Amino acid sequence: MEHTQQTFKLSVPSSTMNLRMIRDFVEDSARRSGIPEADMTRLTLAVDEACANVIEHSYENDETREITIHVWFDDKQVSVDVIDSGTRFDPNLHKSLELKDLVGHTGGMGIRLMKMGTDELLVDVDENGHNRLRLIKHLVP
Amino acid sequence: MEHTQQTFKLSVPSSTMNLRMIRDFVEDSARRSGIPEADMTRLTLAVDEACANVIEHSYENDETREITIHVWFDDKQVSVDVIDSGTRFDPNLHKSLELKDLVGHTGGMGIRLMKMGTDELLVDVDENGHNRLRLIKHLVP
Amino acid sequence: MSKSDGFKVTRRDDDKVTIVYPQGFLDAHTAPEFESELQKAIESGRVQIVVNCKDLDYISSAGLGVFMGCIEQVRELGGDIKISNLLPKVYHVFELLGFHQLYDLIGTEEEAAGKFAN
Amino acid sequence: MSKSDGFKVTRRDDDKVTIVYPQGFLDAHTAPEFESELQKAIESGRVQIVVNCKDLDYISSAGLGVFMGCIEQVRELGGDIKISNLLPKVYHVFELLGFHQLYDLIGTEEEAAGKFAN
Ligand SMILES: Nc1ncnc2c1ncn2[C@@H]1O[C@H](COP(=O)(O)OP(=O)(O)O)[C@@H](O)[C@H]1O
Ligand SMILES: Nc1ncnc2c1ncn2[C@@H]1O[C@H](COP(=O)(O)OP(=O)(O)O)[C@@H](O)[C@H]1O
Repeated sequence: MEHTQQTFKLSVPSSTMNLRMIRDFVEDSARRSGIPEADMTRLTLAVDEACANVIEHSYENDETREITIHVWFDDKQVSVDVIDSGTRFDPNLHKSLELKDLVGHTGGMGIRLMKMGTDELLVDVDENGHNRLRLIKHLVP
Repeated sequence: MEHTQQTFKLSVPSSTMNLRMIRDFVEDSARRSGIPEADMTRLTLAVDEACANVIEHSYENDETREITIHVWFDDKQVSVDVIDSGTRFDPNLHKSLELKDLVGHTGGMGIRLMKMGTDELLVDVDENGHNRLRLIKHLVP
Repeated sequence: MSKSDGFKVTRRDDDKVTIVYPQGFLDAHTAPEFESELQKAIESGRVQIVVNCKDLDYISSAGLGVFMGCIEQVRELGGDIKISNLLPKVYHVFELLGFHQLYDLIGTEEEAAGKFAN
Repeated sequence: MSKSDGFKVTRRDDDKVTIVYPQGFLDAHTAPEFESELQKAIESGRVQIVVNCKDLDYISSAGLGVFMGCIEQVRELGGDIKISNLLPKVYHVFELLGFHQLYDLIGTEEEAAGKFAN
């Protein structure tokens, strides 16, 4: 297993059609870190939810916009950055409803899954002024 | 099928370990153009050969270097850019040997496959001063 | 199931029970297709529904939302949506969110269909 | 076959003929593994070789180079490498480069092995 830092980057048009490519990319690159399969599955789901929110809410389904994912890891953690230039949003400030209060609604579970699949969720602005959501999963030695 | 221009970008550490990810990426994005499956298979092989050459010859297997692939298309053609910052090289200036003269050698067929899988092979330098090899496949309407 | 899409849904109307088979990857892109198949069943009066997930490889919140969006309507019409044959990876997602508190998650299609017999 | 690797090679020594089975994706990353399996066979004196490609999903020039690199040695030792069961997509690559002029590309493993009987 490689323990030097490695970085993988993907940019795709902002369309739900590309979510599957994003998931494959995250899995293929995160797997190199030696992350346990179950953790990777949940991290990938968290990234899917983050990207779906960017596509639908930050970019309001404008497919001419671009969404960028960076996956990088060392021997301590796997980090996935989701970068967009749409509406700024901090999932940490959002309070998800309980499941029973979501009956009759088709949405409202994404941010909960993002939190469940990660150890840390950081929001900041990158060197180009773009929104950056960082999803972190620790590697247990 | 989408006929506005779409762009997909991937960057990975320069290692043959990542060739499979590169091929999957090229296939998943090029497929969106409506390119015939047989053309896509040959274009993907051409990109594999170009990337293997960058990894082995331009970067001499230094895995700390980065290789970048851009796939973009409109209704006329699919283009794949292979971008590196290693040794500059123009496959158009290389004369491949005949197969019978390669008996006993493990290499020497890559550039021939690059030419066979594409309609155009352009070499230039991108806006960051990096080597850019552009592999183009025309779409027949 | 086209390679770029990665999702397909089919449906079988048995005597009283309708079986829906989602296949592949159910995410924000493919959820509308799944939702419209369920809605078609409901609108034609088929409200005793088993969703057999034996070929469902992936689900995200958009797919789960399809279940949440129509369960109330189905139950008000005297029916139910029972979920069967979940693969372990997919079952895990249902469980994470507490779906087992709101839905019957059942081992096999036959067992799930049998629950409607009463 | 590990998910990150995508390649595996196995070998079976029959009476006179050795069958080699490459599986998955044979590219610049995995060619060394294939080459070392072939070399092991040759070094132990097994030079009547059939490479059964029924499970070979992909080949690039690095994989083709393995055949080119050892064919001379094998033939000088009185043996040959025959290639069988190529999937259409992979066959196409062999054909593009003219491999059918240098190698026997044969439908089935049995047919290929049979050619050594003479
Ligand atoms: N990237 C984003 N930009 C703007 N608003 C967002 C973003 N992500 C989430 N939201 C808001 O937070 C809400 C809850 O998000 P989530 O839990 O993922 O459920 P859903 O997206 O299914 O509604 C969304 O409905 C939306 O109003
Ligand atoms: N990107 C590159 N940078 C430097 N030299 C290269 C590059 N690509 C190819 N070459 C040179 O051209 C030769 C032929 O390349 P190719 O036909 O792909 O065969 P192979 O790489 O198997 O030797 C290589 O052996 C190498 O010397």
